[in-house]
Amino acid sequence: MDRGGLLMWRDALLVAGKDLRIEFRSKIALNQIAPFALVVLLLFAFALDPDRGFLGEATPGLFWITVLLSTLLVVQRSYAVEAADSGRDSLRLTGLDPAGVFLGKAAAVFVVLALLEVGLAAGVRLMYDTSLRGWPVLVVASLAATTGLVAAGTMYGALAAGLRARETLLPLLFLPVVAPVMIGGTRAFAAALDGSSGEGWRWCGLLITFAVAYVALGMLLFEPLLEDS
Amino acid sequence: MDRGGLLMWRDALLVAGKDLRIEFRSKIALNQIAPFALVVLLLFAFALDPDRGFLGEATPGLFWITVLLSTLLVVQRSYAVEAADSGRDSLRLTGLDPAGVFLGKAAAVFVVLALLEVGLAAGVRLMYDTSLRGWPVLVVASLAATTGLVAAGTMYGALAAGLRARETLLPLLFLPVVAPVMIGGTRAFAAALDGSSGEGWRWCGLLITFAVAYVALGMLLFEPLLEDS
Amino acid sequence: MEPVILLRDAVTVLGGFPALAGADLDVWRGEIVLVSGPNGAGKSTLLRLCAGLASLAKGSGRVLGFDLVRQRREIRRRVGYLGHANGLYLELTAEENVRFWARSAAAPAHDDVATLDRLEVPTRWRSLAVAHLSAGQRRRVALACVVVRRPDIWLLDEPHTGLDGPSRDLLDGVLREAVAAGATVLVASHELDRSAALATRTVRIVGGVLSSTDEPSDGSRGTVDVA
Amino acid sequence: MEPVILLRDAVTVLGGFPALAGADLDVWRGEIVLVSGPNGAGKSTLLRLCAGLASLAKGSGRVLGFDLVRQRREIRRRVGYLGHANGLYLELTAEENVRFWARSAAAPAHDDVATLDRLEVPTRWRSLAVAHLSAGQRRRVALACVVVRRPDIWLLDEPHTGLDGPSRDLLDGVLREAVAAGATVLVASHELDRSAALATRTVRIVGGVLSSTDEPSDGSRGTVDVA
Amino acid sequence: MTTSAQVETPRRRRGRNERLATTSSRFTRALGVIALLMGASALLLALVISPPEVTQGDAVRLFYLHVPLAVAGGYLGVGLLAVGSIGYLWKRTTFWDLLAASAAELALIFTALTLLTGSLWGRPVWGTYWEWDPRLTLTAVLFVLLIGYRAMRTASVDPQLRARRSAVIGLLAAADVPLIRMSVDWWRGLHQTATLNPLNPSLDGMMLFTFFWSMVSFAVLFLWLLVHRFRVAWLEEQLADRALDEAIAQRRAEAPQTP
Ligand code: HEM
Ligand SMILES: Nc1ncnc2c1ncn2[C@@H]1O[C@H](COP(=O)(O)OP(=O)(O)OP(=O)(O)O)[C@@H](O)[C@H]1O
Ligand SMILES: Nc1ncnc2c1ncn2[C@@H]1O[C@H](COP(=O)(O)OP(=O)(O)OP(=O)(O)O)[C@@H](O)[C@H]1O
Ligand SMILES: [Mg+2]
Ligand SMILES: [Mg+2]
Repeated sequence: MDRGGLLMWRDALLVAGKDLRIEFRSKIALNQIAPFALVVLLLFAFALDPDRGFLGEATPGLFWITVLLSTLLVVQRSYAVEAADSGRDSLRLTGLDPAGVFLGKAAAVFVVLALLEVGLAAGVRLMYDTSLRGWPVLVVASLAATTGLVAAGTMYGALAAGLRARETLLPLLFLPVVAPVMIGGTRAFAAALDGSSGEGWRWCGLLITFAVAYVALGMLLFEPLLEDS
Repeated sequence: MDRGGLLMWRDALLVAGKDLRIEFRSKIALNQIAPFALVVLLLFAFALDPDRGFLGEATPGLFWITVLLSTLLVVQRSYAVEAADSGRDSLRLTGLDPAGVFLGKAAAVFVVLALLEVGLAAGVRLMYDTSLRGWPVLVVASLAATTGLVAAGTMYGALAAGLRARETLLPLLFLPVVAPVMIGGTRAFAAALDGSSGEGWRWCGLLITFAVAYVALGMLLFEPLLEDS
Repeated sequence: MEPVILLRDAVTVLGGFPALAGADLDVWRGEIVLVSGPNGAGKSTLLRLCAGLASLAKGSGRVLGFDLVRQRREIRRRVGYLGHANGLYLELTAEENVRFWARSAAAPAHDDVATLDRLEVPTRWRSLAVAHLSAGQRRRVALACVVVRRPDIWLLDEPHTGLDGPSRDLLDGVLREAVAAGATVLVASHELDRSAALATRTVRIVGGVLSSTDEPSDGSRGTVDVA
Repeated sequence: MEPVILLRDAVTVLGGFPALAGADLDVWRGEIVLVSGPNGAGKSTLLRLCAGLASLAKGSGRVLGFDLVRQRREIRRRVGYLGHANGLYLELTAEENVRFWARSAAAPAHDDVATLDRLEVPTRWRSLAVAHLSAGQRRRVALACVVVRRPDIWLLDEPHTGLDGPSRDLLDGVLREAVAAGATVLVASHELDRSAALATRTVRIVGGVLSSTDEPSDGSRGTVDVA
Repeated sequence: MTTSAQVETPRRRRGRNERLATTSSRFTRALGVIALLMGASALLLALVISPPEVTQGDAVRLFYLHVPLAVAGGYLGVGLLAVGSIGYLWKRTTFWDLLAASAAELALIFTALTLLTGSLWGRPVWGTYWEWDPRLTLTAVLFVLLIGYRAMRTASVDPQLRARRSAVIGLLAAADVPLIRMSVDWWRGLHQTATLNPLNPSLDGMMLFTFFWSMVSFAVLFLWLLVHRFRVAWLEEQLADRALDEAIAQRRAEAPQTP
């Protein structure tokens, strides 16, 4: 256990380091995914414009839809990097600890996504003119929701990886599963912005449950995924 | 001109045939992109609390956002197929007429997307309980908007293809450009559903202009895109 | 009388690096020229340049009488290029891949089957998606895609890679036939024994520099009618 | 005394096709075995099976004393595999790629640099993203990633592909060293001259069938301590 | 690998396959007869015999189809999907994989029918095909989850890879269902209106009996179909096995005979 546990963390660090280094080199998230997220926000503004009234009310929902779509892109990228030259044999061959690989990949995605959310929040704040009241709920809900999204995304990314249809399979698998995050995040934000943080904390509870469940499942179930031929 | 024109149509047919054959083999659009579109519709329901009544009003906008995101996937797939083995040299090497290649790829995407829209419209009709009044406007607007989306998507897909970051570059390039389609489609639908088809036709005019412009631009500008090294 | 490939001080820049740093080359019709040189010398870049796939940063070049800067589409249509990657559509079968290339070159009907027969591609593979073929089998299908176009110039980048013995012999036979029918071949390879036996001339490229404006060794000068 | 690789009637199915249709193989410690056979014979599949990357549909197999069905992770950790593709991270530099593999195998610090030195990788490439290297240069980096792990078994699928002459000699030298230090090598190749000179034994696989439970030709039997 | 063994193996296999060449056995034939009889009687009761409801009229008849379909598909089907997935990850045998696959497929069909009957029912009763009620929403998400499961099963032909990945997806999806349930309950539960309870809580005797009878009938029907779907899958597996044996023999023939 001790040796295994230590190895797991070492491997997680190794994988996260590699992924973040690649991201740092290619700056894909910074240069492309972040602007993409902003563009999606803009599009929503166009789509829902007629009545300025409900754009403001719909802001939490739009924020989380945008985060969700960005998560898809970040996860896709995280596995595209693995498959670039050989269809994902490398990670399997290294013989790294599966739970460690899961944690490492998830951690790298988390870092990127968290930064993205900060930028997005700033954008929302400006574009939709929302005030950020009830920030403790906002912060806790964001952290929990992001953890859940990232854990689920990393799992489903691995599930779709290596298959020829991965670009389309990933969204199909991922999106319905994170419906609770979508609902929870939206409601927690809405409650916080409305000033009813009691309800906000209840939703945070749901988000934390989801996050814990998916991180645990990921650590348990990543092994058969890496084992694939 | 005669020889060139004939060649162009022959090449367009050849390319469209190839792409549709690949789609028919892999059935990606049917099995995965269509359900993806349905999921996105579902997510919007979560994001925009259906109780507050603006889900119904926002239906045209949601329909077009969903179509837009599906277009992204279909276009991505269309170029993923080209790059699978060699990073897009093949199409350039064939020496096919660039305008023909453009038309062929666009036609294949159009077929897939049109089928998808029919399914999506049925879903919207059921889930958001919208009645489909003013259908001539709806049909014309859909055809024009789809043509525009497809033409723009094919252009920008080619621009992003072959670059290492294509998955993330494409949305960034594509989404801002099709904002007019987004607005036009949304407004035309809203007008048609409100029964004010006069305004609907005006928006159709915009959509047709966009479509014609992008098809023309695509035919003209595809040559430098293909020639890229 | 112009050589089919004519490069003068050609420079090609890839990602800021002069992969080709000054190449002078004359290739005459009917030659089989072996391009040799260490890894990273610029062989692949040279072939891609001649195929109209890489661009000319400095110097000048003409292929089949067309300018390498302004008339690349004309060139591409007339050359057959096989790179390190195969460029096949993985979802399509071997037959469908070859047919696509045949049609795009407006080759006569049934040329596709004839080519597959010529390359002795077994029937079982022909109707198999290329994604399900082994490395050497794919290479053979990729070769068939080049052959079926009957190009005027063949640009082959390590064509023997992954092929088994009999397929290598077959390839050499096909190339000799093509040359006899008036084509020209440029082969990059590290398997010098085999390629040197096939080639009529060898040029060596090192550090992106190539200097060979020789005439063919046998003194007979192939020519091209400038279009 | 068990061979390091032991296959009995091994069948591997890829996409419904028995790529390996019954392989019997004993490889003893210290051997360099050349796997030859025509395209599509199942060489790559055999190597992937031994690396724990492809799965065993029928028959049985043990590698380094570990079961090929239940203990694939243990096997993967101890073998070095080089496939047709290189499996490098294109955005990372040569050095970073090698370091990643070194760390994942918990190799001693500075082994990465030592390996790059051993393979005579020029300094210019080391800090260049692999995406910017030529085919042969990438192959050499991929080899370095295998070497740095000091695997017990080396599974090399046409390792000479794309390498220039000096690099090929270098590779052969590295393999001989590894074997002298107690490793075992399985090489699939179509370049029979070069590989046969290197190999201590040749096995032939045709139509997915391989039958070679010979002992090493020199009579000396390498062994493995079963874990 | 003597010649006699090569001749014998296929023959023995053929014998076994002939025995398996039908998906029924005496037990399932009996079960089938019972299931069909029960189903027919349930339909008869539901569509003809039971009385129309006071406020809904004949629309109530959909009730006897809709709820049993939902329960059989949602609870039975997804439950078995989870069981099969866990079983596979634990034992790694085809049995569990095929159980999960069959259950998921039937659950998909039953869920689709639930959606269909529900929507058809909603039109006369609520005046709309769709309402963002928690239960409806859950059903819709479940439907998509099951489509995702199927997409994975068709995305790869490698049986082991497919089994492993589908098991993970099945397990994740099943684990997600309670979370979705919770979230959509809270989502709308906070603003719950009383409009969604059109059925009179006091069902009359005949209606109550019809309801329970069709509940049981549909559960039996589901299990019967499951047994057959499973056996079809099993036979397909056998067929693939046999095809594989043939393919192996054929491929071996490719190789020149070593002396
Ligand atoms: C698309 C529309 C509908 C869907 C997807 C749907 C789905 C479901 C599901 C999944 C269940 C079983 C849930 C459970 O017991 O926890 C159920 C039960 C039920 N549904 Fe529906 N339904 C729909 C429309 C309707 C309509 C229109 C009515 C009546 C007006 C209705 C009345 C009922 C009743 C009475 C039950 C049983 C209640 C219970 O046992 O708690 N449903 N439905
Ligand atoms: N996914 C697949 N589906 C069906 N058949 C496959 C698949 N992958 C490989 N094959 C078949 O398996 C056989 C063995 O392939 P393998 O790659 O092992 O051959 P090989 O001996 O390495 O050949 P080469 O010398 O060409 O590399 C080939 O005939 C190939 O057609
Ligand atoms: N995108 C790029 N950015 C920077 N340098 C590059 C790029 N692509 C290639 N190079 C460099 O260009 C040089 C020539 O590459 P090229 O592929 O032509 O070599 P080659 O002779 O074909 O080698 P090999 O025998 O290994 O195939 C190499 O040194 C390589 O590092
Ligand atoms: Mg090269
Ligand atoms: Mg091979």
